[in-house]
Amino acid sequence: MTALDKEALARRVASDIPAGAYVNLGIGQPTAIARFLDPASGVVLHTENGMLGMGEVVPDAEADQDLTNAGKQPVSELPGAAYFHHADSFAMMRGGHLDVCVMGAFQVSAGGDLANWHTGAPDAIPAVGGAMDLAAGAKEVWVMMTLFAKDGTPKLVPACTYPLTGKACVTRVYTDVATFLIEPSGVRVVDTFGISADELTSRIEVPLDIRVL
Amino acid sequence: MTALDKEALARRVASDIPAGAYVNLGIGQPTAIARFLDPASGVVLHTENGMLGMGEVVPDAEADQDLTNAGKQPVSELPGAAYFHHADSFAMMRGGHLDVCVMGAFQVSAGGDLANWHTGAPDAIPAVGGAMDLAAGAKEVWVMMTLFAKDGTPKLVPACTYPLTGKACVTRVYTDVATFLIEPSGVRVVDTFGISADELTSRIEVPLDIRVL
Amino acid sequence: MRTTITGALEAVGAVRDGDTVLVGGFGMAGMPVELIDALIEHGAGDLTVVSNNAGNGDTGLAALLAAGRVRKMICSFPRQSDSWVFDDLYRSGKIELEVVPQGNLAERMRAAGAGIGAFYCPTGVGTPLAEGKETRVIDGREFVLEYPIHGDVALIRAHVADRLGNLVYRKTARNFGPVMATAARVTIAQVSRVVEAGDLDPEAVVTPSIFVNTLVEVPR
Amino acid sequence: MRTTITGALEAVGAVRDGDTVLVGGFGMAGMPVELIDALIEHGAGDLTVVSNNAGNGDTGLAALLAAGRVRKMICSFPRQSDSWVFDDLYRSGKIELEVVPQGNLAERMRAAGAGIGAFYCPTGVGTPLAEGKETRVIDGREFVLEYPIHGDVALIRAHVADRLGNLVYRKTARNFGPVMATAARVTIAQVSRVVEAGDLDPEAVVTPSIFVNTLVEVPR
Repeated sequence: MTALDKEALARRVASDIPAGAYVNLGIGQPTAIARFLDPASGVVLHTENGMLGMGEVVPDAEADQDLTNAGKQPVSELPGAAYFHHADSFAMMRGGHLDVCVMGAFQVSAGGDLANWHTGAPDAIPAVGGAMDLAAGAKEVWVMMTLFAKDGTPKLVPACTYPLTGKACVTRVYTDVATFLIEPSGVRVVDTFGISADELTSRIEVPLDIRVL
Repeated sequence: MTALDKEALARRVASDIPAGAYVNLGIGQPTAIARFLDPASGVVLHTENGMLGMGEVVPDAEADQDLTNAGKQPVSELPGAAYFHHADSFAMMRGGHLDVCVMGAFQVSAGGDLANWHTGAPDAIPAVGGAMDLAAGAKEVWVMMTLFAKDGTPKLVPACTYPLTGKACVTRVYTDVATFLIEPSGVRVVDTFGISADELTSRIEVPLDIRVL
Repeated sequence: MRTTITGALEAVGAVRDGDTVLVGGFGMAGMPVELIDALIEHGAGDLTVVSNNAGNGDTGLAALLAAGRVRKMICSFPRQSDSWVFDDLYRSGKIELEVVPQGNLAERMRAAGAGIGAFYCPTGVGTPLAEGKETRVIDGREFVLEYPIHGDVALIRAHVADRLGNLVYRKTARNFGPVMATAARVTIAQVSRVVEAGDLDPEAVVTPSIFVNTLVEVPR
Repeated sequence: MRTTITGALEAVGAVRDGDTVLVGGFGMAGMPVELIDALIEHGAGDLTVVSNNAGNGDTGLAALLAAGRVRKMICSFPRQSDSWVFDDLYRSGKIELEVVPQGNLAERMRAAGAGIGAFYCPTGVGTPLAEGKETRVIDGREFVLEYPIHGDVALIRAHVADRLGNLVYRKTARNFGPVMATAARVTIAQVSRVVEAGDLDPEAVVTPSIFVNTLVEVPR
């Protein structure tokens, strides 16, 4: 078994989304999860710019400027869709009605803190979008990321060093080399891909429960 | 000139409603004002149960159970109407978007305090409906009432003895015998009907500016 | 999660003794009469009911009150010409009453559905209904702090649903339905007709399916 | 008061130097480009602009920024692949920025339109965007106190209006339009078409005419 590529990771996350769930897929990589959802599962996609029943990203040739996802890509509309304005859309998120949201992350802490909006670099222009609202509002916040940054440092950490998006909100972390559940008792490893238990525990500073492996 | 009957009083109020105004007419007597609005004036009626563009009360034979005013009487829908839910309807009221509301009253104070929801009697079942929201939210709160209660006591008073609906909210008081403006400088009499200035000032404990009479 | 379509009695099985039940309708417009009838048959009691009125005549909410199932009413306008059932219970001390300005009733449920913890509200300042409540002056104006009203179950009536649970309403029967649907753990909507997904105009959906757990079709 | 129908330049005459202007759109979807062009021609400056983004490419909001008319941006997501106009102004210290979580942006304008004085909000707790703000624990959960954002003028784009000013939108171009329309003293809506009163379905009106002061027809 080798580490998951982007497509395989998206497929891995998709396989865990419960039938009938209302789901928000964050900008960037999580958008790809939509392609791997079984249409028969009845999963309904929410986009925070005001829609339930969003379909997939469509080619530019079919683009309707008035119909985009949160990443401003053109998308399609599925039967049973509904449009609503921004206050209603975020009320839906913040009121705890979404079953799952999946976001990328710079860092996730062992306690489920999420950092994904700002690197803290002094010259970076801050931009948060709906990330804090999703972190605060969805019933389950799942993260999808590579486990290690390009310089090899782990992104699952004892405590986030980047500015937070939300406190104690992440419940699952899907990475290219392992899947983690953030539980009250600690971080549990569900599966691994191309990494040994020893390597994983040696490279991650967070205590891991790897009993199931 | 004699005191105004109910119909004449409704006509008197109607004549002061500006063209194009968005207006809420309270339950009971104010409902009758609708009949005296010139359709060409473009006045739009709001009913707090969720509609703009409400028409007049219709006979029971034409009643649609799903289309009523705030007094639960069947009404008609005018071209250009819009329906909305209760939170949106009251947001509209409380956000200061209605130009005028007209309500009945038990008492109005010289400072514009309104009492129209509860007599304070210990065995009365309290019921407030939307009165407090209208009092707090409309740009102008007008009262329409008889000036004197059945026992002859005035209902325009130095200070309300009944429980308040809203503080310092009433700007005009239309009564069967006189019309009053509640202004920062005091209460001004605009016109009278079948009552002399002397009788008015002697029967009302509120200092009145009657210069125009 | 997926919206189910079922009978009224099965649907109201979600209500437990002691629950807070949000009941739609403004008078009879939008009143989910058949769901209330099923709730009476179901038998849950010790309920707190949130509704604009406290029952009209002898049917619907009035019948639930008459059956002795309601411990407390939270409403804006209990006293009506035909509210004799409630009036008798109240006068004989058999029911609690919390009177809430109509806009606060709607906004407090909206806050529950929107994840708002509390809000400063312009309505009721200086009146007996704000007595004992926290106030604050903001930009020179006085406000009262109001808290959300969460429901365990909402019983509402809409006009047409699609199979996913998207709802449209009819005229002023819309009233509290869309707000209550957001404020309850479980929302049960009685509708005149259920159509296929795609049969409703997505621009005209008032309550998106995410807020609806159960549909009960009652042709009218 | 009655909604007027006029040209874009006349409409934006309502904007004064120093005003807070709410500008609809999420990226280009729902962006009232022709109204912004008119605002540039009109010349008002020293503006605070509230919009989800801080301009894309060189048109619309980006052109207003490039013209030097904006003192401060209040938005949720300024940094984009094509936000070079804003990026340059920000890096050279020529524009102020208040970053607001997208849901707070929407809810703070909703509060302005709904007469709410302030509200306790779940978003941003424990993050740098809540630093220095009042917090409160309600039912065991921490909330941040957020205040309304009022606009002097709102510039929005809708799909079709009737002559009274009722608006319907198109797909996700709806986004901030309905909320901004409620939050400004004066709302100017650019629409593709104006129809007669009665031509829109009253059940499907999204922004009732009471919130719209001026219509500008821009066929597209």
